Amino acid sequence: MANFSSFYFTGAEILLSLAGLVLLMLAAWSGDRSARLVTALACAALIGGAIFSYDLLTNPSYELGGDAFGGLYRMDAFGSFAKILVFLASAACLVIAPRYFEERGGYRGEYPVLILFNAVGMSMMVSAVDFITLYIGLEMSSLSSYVLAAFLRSDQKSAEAGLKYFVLGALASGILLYGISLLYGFTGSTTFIGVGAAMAGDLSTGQLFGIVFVLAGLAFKISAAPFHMWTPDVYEGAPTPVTAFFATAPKVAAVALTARVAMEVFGSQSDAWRQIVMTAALLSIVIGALGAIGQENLKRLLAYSSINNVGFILLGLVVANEAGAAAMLVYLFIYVAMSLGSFVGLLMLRDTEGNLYETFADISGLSTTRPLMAWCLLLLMFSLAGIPPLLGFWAKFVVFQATVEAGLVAFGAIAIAASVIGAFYYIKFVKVMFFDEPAGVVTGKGGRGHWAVLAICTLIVSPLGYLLTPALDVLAGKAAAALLIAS
Amino acid sequence: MNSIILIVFLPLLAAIVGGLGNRALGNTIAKSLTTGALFISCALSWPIFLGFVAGTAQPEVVPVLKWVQSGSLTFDWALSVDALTAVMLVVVTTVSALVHLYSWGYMEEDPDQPRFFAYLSLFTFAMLMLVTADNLVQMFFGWEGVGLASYLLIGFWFRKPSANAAAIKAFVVNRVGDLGFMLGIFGTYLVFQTTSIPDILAAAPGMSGATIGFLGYRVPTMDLLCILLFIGAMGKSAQLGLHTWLPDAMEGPTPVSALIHAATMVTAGVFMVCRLSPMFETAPVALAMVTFVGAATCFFAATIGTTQWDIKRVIAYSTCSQLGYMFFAAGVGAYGAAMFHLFTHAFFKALLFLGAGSVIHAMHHEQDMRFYGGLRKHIPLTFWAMMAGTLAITGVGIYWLHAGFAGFHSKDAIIEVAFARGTELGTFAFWLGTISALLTSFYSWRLMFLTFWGKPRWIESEHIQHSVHKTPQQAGEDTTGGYHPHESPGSMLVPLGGLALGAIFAGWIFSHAFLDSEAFWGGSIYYNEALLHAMHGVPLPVKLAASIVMVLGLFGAWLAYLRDTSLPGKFVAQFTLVHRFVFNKWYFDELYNLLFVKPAFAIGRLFWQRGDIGLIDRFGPDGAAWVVARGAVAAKKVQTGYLYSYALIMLIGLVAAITWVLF
Amino acid sequence: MTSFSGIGIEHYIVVGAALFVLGVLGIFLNRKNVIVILMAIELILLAVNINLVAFSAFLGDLTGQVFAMLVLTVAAAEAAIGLAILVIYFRNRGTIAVDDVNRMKG
Amino acid sequence: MGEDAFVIQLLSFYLFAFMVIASAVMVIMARNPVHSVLWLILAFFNAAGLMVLLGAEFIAMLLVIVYVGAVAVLFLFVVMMLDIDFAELRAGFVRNFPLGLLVALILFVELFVGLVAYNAGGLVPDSAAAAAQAAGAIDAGGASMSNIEAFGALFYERYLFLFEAAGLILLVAMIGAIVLTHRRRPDAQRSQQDIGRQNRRRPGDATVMKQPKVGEGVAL
Amino acid sequence: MLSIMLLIPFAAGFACFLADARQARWIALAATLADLALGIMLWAGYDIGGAQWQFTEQADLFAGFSYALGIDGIALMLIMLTVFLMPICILASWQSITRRVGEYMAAFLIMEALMIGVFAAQDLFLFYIFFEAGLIPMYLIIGVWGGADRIYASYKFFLYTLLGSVLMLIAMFWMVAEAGTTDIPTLMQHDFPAGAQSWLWLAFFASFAVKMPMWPVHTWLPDAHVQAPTAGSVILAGVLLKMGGYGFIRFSLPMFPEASAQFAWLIFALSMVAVVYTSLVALVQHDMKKLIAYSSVAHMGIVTVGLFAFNVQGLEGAMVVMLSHGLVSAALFLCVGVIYDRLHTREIDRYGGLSINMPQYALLFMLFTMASVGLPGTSGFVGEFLSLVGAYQVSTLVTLLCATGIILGAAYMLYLYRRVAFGVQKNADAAAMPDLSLREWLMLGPIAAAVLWMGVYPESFMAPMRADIAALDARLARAAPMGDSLLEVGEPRTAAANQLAASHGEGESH
Repeated sequence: MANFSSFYFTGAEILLSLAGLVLLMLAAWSGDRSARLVTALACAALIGGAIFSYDLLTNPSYELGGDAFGGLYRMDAFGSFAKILVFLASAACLVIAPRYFEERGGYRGEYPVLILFNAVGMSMMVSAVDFITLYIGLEMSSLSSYVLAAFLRSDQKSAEAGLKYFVLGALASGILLYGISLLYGFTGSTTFIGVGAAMAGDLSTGQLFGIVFVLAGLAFKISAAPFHMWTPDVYEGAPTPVTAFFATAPKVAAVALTARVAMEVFGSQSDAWRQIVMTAALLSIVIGALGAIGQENLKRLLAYSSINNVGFILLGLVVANEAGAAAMLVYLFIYVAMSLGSFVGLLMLRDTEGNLYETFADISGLSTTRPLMAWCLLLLMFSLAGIPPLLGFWAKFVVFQATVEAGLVAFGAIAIAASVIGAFYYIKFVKVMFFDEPAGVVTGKGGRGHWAVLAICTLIVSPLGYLLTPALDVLAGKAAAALLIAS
Repeated sequence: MNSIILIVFLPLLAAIVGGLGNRALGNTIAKSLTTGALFISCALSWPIFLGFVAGTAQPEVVPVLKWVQSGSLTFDWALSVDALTAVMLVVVTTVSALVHLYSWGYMEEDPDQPRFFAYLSLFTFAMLMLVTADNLVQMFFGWEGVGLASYLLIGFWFRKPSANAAAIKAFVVNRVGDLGFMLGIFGTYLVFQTTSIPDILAAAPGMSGATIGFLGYRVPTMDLLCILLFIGAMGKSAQLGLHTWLPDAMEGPTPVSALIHAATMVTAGVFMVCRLSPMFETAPVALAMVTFVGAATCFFAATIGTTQWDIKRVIAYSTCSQLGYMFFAAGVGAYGAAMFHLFTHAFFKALLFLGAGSVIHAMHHEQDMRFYGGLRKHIPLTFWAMMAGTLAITGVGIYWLHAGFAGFHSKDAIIEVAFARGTELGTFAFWLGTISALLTSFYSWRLMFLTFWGKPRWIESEHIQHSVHKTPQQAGEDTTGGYHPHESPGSMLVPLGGLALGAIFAGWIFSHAFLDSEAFWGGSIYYNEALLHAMHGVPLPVKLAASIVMVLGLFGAWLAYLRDTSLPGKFVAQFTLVHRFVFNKWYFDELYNLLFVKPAFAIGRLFWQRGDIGLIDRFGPDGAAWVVARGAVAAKKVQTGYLYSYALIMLIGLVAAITWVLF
Repeated sequence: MTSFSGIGIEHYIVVGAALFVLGVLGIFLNRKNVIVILMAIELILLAVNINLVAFSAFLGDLTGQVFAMLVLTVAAAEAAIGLAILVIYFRNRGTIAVDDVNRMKG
Repeated sequence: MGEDAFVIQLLSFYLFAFMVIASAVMVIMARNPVHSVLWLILAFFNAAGLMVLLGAEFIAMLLVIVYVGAVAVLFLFVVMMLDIDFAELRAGFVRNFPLGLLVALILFVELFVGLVAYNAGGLVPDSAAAAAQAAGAIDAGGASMSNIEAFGALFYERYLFLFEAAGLILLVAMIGAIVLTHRRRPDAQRSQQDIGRQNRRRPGDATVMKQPKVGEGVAL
Repeated sequence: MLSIMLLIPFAAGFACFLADARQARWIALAATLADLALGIMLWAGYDIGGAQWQFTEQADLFAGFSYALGIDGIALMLIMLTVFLMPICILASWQSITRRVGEYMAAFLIMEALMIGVFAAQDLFLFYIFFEAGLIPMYLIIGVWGGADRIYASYKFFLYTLLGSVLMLIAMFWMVAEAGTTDIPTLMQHDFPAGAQSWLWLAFFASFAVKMPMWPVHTWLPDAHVQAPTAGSVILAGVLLKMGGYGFIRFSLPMFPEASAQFAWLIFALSMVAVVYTSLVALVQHDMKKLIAYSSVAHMGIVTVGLFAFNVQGLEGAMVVMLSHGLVSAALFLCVGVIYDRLHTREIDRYGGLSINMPQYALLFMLFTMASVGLPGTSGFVGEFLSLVGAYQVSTLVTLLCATGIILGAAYMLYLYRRVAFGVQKNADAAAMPDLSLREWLMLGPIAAAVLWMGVYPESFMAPMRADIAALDARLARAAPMGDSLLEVGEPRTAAANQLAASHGEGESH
């Protein structure tokens, strides 16, 4: 029975792994011709995984979640929520990919397969309750990410992105791993519960170091300052669909993982790390904003924007209570929609030959040549800036509400004031599209898949998205509650 | 329908119809409409006034419309009529009606006649609202309304930069006074919790010993309120300090000067002080101030009047001076005398202005008296009208007969009452008043002699040169340059005649009612029985003083401007500094320019360039933007692209975190 | 815990720490070529492994060794991918000097 | 345990420790990457020695086999394959070398200070485990299994899930390496295998029945 | 009712997106007129003396807050102002906007919906959403259809106001956490701890002071006005600035009475500076719109002084000034727009003598100039007078300094009028400009009527607000500051000043 429940709880992962293996074979056997088919199937698998996770999330008989594989792995609402997001984001990134790669020397079936394995790794991350599981999941995700970053192998930028991502990622893994080894050594356990229990009293220096190293390693994955340095370069260099992927799914997984570790393992010692995370959050907000301001390249700009957003997400973590966690999840959801939308928007900035344009000069006057797209981007940008009535405001709203309710008023005030710096480049985006003379280079049309993803994302961030908030609130609340129960 | 409503609102109606209709209506219709309305008003006003004179009329208040109700502060539109109002009603409507008529001729050639008449009617409406006000705020409405009309009329010839400047100056300087008025109203409301004039006057005596805080000082309540209100009066009535707009206001058409800047609007201040006289009577300091300012203005304006060349300016300073008389009369408690002088002054000053207008009309818009001379024979009717006015203003009359021109009755009464007041300030006012009477006589006769006697000096005038197309050289011996001044048309002469009648008889007829009849006033002003007794009991030399100085002035003017015309030149050579000081109007304009106008612009520019742009923007939004931009550059710089830098920064972050938790 | 052989757990920790720091140093003090950086990463993982094994031994708990083995596995995979990326990078740019890896910056 | 064994253990620890650190220094200092790889190999050997001292023979063995046998050789292979002109590689250190060194030093000192005091706040293994360590038999369950047996038991039962996952990681690494480096040269397109085509190939595809008329020949 | 008023412009806005230029204009006009009609029905249906909150609606559509609408008299009047000005804005843009008409109209219509929403919102966060959302259409209006320096102006506008309001959001969170509700009427009755009030007040102040705008955070306004298209300036000056005042009266005062009293000196100081400073700056402007923009700052100074006088006159006066300024400054911007459309410059010196060729225009311009100056009989007077009466009861110094605004106001407005409408016709092209068209009459005429109506019979406008202001005043009573006038009634003198002296005089003379 225990085995059955273990398998049932990891159903999504098993499904995706099997799909990955089967599709790998299919891709190998039928060559690149089947790449689109593989993609569609992978997409289906991801959506299936999401549905499965949603079922677990809403199924009342699994209200309290359950452990699998002897405490290496836990199925709970928190994990399920994160998984749904991860799977959906991954699926979206599959939808937008084929056309891009086909126009650049061929699309290959390995791309969806890598995404699938990446998704498996990510779902292991969000469900991990043991540091070893965590590490394995993280590496599975990271390794495939490195490959994806360099996927456009004849492209110099892509290769450089892969290299940088790999080297720094490996360093970060090293730091994380070193931290885990210290935790193991100083607590005698690798399970979250074990480590958490051992740290309930006074902290030894070694444990403290362990916490710092682990958080530093995770900070890299979520690209929080000052471990964000890779982000702009990798986002710029990686193929745009991959960048969209990086900005969404792995970030969700890493944030969820960080939240779980911080709350479940270090929850009792929040005073020790809270200030560090606070600093990191503020730094992320400010550096993300400042970095973005100087950018001409839109991909880089969005990279900085994601750093900026991570700062806000971390606010939820700093709060370190149920409301904070729920706020963080809501933010994540909205963030994914906004990021996906904006990257898809970038993917659609193409001429008839399929060359992509990704600088400010290129989108100049877009509103006259491509009005619908410009308005979609406008909504996305104002949403990212957190201007009501767009849903991006709601994201900031819940996070800051949690911050203030937890009594961190001054911190919240500083952070929200810093957020205004960020608004600068979002409105610059709008300014260039709407106020400037048309550059007229964007002549190509977006594919149907692109339009679909863009439309969905825009709809979500539009004021209509507020109608989602009650449901989102319930689900995120459930997920956050699950996180807190465990710790 | 109550006649007062017609009296007040007919001019408004006429103004609206005439003004909006403007060219669509055509000159004649607009003119007839407004003039007709005024004559109806005038015709309706006289019965009211005569009713009060006869003692048959009762004060009444006609409510019109709710205006404002805010908490305990309430004031509504209402028309109140009592003796004081009745006096003003006839003054305003009569002079206005005559001026309307006069303008038919005077403005004959102007392209914008409907507009002009609409303004005149609008002015009359505002003035009537002022005098019928039942509460301070409505009075303020009228107050500002006449200011607006004055502004519009002074700037009527808006193509002339000097007219525009004068208009703005009039409005803005008046606003300084209005500031005082407004603060006065605020304070009054604060103290009495009402703005209704009867209520205030009834409650005023109870507040006479009260003190109140103002700008951090403790001051006597009533003195403060009265001084603030009086500042308003100073602005409107062009008293010393706030007088600078009045001479400039002569840029407007002459009928305007006659109506607004002689007969009616400028006397609003006097009217206000009289209207609030029970209140002023509780404020000795304020009264002293009224007396002092009045006397000083009286003297100051008269000195300037003696040196000016522009015929209208002479009369303008004369007006200023006469207003000074009225104020110090009020200041010493003789409100009846002040109102009486106001009443007579309206006639003879309007007459003088309209006469001057007639002269100007005849002289092809030349206003400089140096280029007049010998006009007596060319425009005899105008000459006689002016003569009546001059006799009235200089106060010609025979004491023993109690008969004389209008000024004789009113001005002499004021001089006497100032003496009778007996205080040091009263005596001071008496002396200044007497000296001013001397100067009044001098400048009035000077005006007459320069204009109507002597040889024609017309050809020196550019206006005349323009008209006859000759230069002085070409004209040679003929100093007329061949120019033939024509008498004005009937529409101008009839008003002159009407006003001349007033100038001659108004003093004699109404002297008793104004000065000695408490019943006439019926409590509408503070009536000081004892003072009037004292006035009649002043020594004979005092009573004769005014007449004596009048003769002296006449003699002086005759000496300097008819007998020996080189005398003024010699005088100027002898007393260059004094002359220059007086001729330049005591340098008030220059002083204000230096103190207020220039600094206002300079400070404005400073605030704008240095303050807004240089300081607030520079260190505010632009500064923040600069910091952010520098930050962005720095952020870019840190992002070197080198793996080792990135790793180093990660490591520094790690070490910093460890160091943080370690210590 | 110096009873055992006179060699305490501290000794191993220090060795691990030294290796870790050297590995990190190797990453950011190197401007010669990227391969050395990959090797430095291996050093870091080695440090971790020493730590894990040492702790495992001193705690009497095999988990650390299981972990160490998984780390080895992952390290191998990592090395493979790292070298693959390096290879395509070299194919694109013809160099692996660290100084040249800065096409993207700012 | 005898005095000699004690001394030997002591000496070998210091030997291995010194060697592993020295080799690590050389790895990052050597000018020639080939030398670096060799130094790395040496470091691994010595680390394996340390692990043996700790009683973890299996890991030590793995280290030698997997690392030295596979990974390090892979490195060597790539170094040689890339055909880099080592003389051209710039020597010297990066710009902020002193700062980096300083930070690294601080890190080391902090780690040293913080971690050496293991006893101060660290776990004290229970005495049974300590005794087991003293006996050199490390075992989670306490039974007298060898290191490798205990290891296997743990690995295939408790950590089975992770074992499988680790397999997936290797698969991912394989896919990645192939996807990235596997080139289909345009000129060699035809010689590439197409597994699917090969599998689908039927005799009918390969042989054509020709029935040539006499004297006309066949076009092949 | 209120929802329909919100919905109509929203729906029409979306329709405009799809329509071509001509259709868009008519759709926008129809929608705004429909809203105006609804507004009039609202006014007619408003029960003066009835419940404090009328036309309430509530729906729990959202997670953290609810969709709750409702108005009191204050909100009613501001909504009326909004719906009144909107058709005029559309008319003002009828010909001058030729580029991207559909989007332009859509922006305006959405703007209208948001503005109505601000005044009608009964939920704290709903209010914030409407309050902030206005930034987007306004940013576009300035940026897309604005003048040469529109980029700088739009950035400044956007970021300035955003920075101001985010701090308010933080304060709102705190309040909701403390009071446990987002319902504005409930919050208005909630007594926050005095210590916290200060911080909350300051946070709200940051937002409203920028929106108002108060010195020294006013510098965005001249830039935004100058660059915005005419209708944009109209809405900006007419309605958007009122949000600051509305915020003070709806939030700062009733929710934090103690803090309001505590910081009244700050408001007073800034207002005094604003009045004098910006009036002087207005005096030296060369750009018509900039001049009027600076005058707005000065007028808003009067509003704040009135609001923080803590008495009925001050509060009502401030409200009337806001309404009046909404009309007058809007009209003045329209007046600028009228001639800008003809000559395409706002340089004052390029005009002159317009009375000659545009007498109707000159007449209306004069009316609005006088209303701006606060001439009795126009709307400007009632408000300024009441505000200053209110202020006088608190501080004579403040009143004195603020009242200098009436002098300086006269100076700069008349100076402007003189340079534009009077003098000789310096430029042939300015002299050739035709007088007002029917469309322009339709824009300016109603405003002129409203200005006079409000000046002569303000009761129509003050009656709906009376009960609400009284309620607010009652709530403020506990914190109301002592005035500095402090009347002390002493022993009255027995006789009048001249009476005594006169008898002396008599004695001497006899």
